[in-house]
Amino acid sequence: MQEFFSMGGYAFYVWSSFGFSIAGLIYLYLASKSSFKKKFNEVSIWQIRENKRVDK
Amino acid sequence: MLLSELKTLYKLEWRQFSRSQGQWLFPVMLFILVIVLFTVGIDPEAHRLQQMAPAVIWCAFLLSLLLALDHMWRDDYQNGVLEQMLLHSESPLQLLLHRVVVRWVLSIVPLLLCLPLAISMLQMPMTIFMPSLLALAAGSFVFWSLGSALSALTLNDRRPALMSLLLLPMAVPIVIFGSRVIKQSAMGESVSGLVLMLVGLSILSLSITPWIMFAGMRLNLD
Amino acid sequence: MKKWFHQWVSPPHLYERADRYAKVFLFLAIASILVALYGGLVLAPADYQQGDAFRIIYVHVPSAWLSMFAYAFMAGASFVALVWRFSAAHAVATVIAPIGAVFTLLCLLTGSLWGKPMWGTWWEWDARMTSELVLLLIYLGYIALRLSFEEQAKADKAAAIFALIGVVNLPIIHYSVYWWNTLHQGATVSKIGKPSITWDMGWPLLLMTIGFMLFFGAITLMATRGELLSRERRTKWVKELVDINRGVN
Amino acid sequence: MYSLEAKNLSKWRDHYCVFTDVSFSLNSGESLWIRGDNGAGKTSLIRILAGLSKANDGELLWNNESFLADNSSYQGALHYLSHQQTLIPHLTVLESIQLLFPMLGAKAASDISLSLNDVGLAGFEQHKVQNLSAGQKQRLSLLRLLLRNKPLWILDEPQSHLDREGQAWLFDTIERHISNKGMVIIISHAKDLPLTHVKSLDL
Repeated sequence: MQEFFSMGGYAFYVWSSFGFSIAGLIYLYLASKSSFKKKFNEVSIWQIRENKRVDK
Repeated sequence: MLLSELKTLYKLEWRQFSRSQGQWLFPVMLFILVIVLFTVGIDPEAHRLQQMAPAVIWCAFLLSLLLALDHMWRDDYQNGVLEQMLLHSESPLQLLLHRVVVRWVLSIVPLLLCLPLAISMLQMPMTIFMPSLLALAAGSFVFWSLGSALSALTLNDRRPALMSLLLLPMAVPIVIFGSRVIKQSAMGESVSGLVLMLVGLSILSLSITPWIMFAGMRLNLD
Repeated sequence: MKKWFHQWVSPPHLYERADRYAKVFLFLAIASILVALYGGLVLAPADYQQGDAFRIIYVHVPSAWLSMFAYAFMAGASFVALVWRFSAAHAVATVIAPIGAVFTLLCLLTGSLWGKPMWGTWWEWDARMTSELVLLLIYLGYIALRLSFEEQAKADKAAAIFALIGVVNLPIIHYSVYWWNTLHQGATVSKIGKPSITWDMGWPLLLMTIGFMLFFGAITLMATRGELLSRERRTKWVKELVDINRGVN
Repeated sequence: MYSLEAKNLSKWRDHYCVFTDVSFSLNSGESLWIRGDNGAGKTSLIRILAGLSKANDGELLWNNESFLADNSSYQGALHYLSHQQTLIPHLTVLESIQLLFPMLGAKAASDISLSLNDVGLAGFEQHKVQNLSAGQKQRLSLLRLLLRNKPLWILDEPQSHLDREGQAWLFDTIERHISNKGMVIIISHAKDLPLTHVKSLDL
């Protein structure tokens, strides 16, 4: 186990590479998800406003 | 009809060039200044200067052209001349292309005249003059035509930096081939292949950029 | 064929399907990435030259591949959007740009982390790294160009044209950088020989790449849905959809 | 005889509607006065008519034939003056007429002093455009209208910056053009246009 984590002395480079990559993927996932939600809210607010404008 | 239109264009460009209150000197001044700044940044010993010279000449040259490219369409776009020209021209594509070529000639000739000065400032042998002249002419045309296309695309943006940021990454091949020409000709090697490569790139850019220019203008004038 | 394509890329259809496909892609992507992680970090033997540092390849190469694949996909979408005027394709190109930029950044980061132990420096002017850096700058330029327009329709067209200029330029940049690199390569001593990849080292790489691509597909679809809603906000299907989800009816 | 007809033109900018359902028809010897508040889309409409922009919906007929934005027979028949003055500041008045205007679709003037006299700029031949007053610049750019005879004039606020005398000259010129079987489309904020045969279109 100890040997696995030390990565033959390259632990810092290997683990930070994998760490950055996984973090990057998670960031992309969250960003896409939140952008969808943001856009959805934006459109529904826009639509409420638009309906009011048309009713007037 | 088109011929007389082009003749008028040439006359108009020449008149504007001679009336620009010395504006054509700005790129030349920038060219010299960049070389001076590079040199004072290191210890100016002959071998070090010679090592840097190809890159310094090319970077200074392209940066100076950026200064001139900024005025390619913007002034005429803002005072409404550009849309009228497109509206009334027999062949807008050709007109735009001719204007690009005319302005290119008017901008690089003063810079090329300074080339001997730059070569001697960087303590390079004068034998590199001819090959580097050819390479700078061909390479700068690629840069210039792509730059004109990109500035037509970014006309609506008031910040002049955007076009430079889009254009400069595309200059990587030009600088690679072009500075290689200077380096190899200083060592007395043959550079015709490299110069031909740059000429090839300029023909490629000539065939693509007019369409981009035209599309960019239509889009920004809408 | 064309009719089928037209129907498939019609925004409401794409919106509806995108949700389902995104979930499937995401599931498959996570599964294959996890298996590939196990394969790459545990099962694969250490390289005889580079030791365990070579394992960085399992994240470096897939992100490099994705950075280019994403650009090609974005340019393809831009081309389709310009020529056949598919508004949905513009939406796809819009959302890909930042995703591609993140993959490019990951590729540069992991490449740098790999370069430090192997070359002894964080940044080596290696041909691939250099052209990857130029690619990042082009992605950023694309995004900046898009942001400089107030009007979406104009931004779409200008950005699509720029993406296509990039398609012509990137191979030229790539090959010129390679050529430049081989000329001065003699000076650098690199510990990397050509790593001959054996099957037990290779399959996690392949699986990881597939996983990254599936993941790319999933998040692109998710983001495209939002973009489609925003662009099509005046249409009936969006109005109905928003009404239903708000519970107004 | 010419005719221009617009049927249900609409212009959108993304989700924002600039105008919808604009229709009018115009024949030789008539003028159209486009009125509306700021931001009502007057300039957008006029740029569509000049062929610089495209309508999202609707149809335009020139001599009862529909045209796309780059129809050359229509383009060759119109003269569009935008609200910009379309002049290059460091040229002289004379150079503008001899070099710039031919690029912008006007013929080189046969008798320059006569035409300059017409717009009240006689004696200013060697002055640079940047040194002229706003009204003089406007007069100079209006001179383009006279240098080539085109049937359809499209004018975006032509009387801005003009003094009373200049305006009188402008409307005289327009009136003469109309009585010569020309057509004029004009955007103006004036309360009242001193023109006969004028139709108005409210946006």
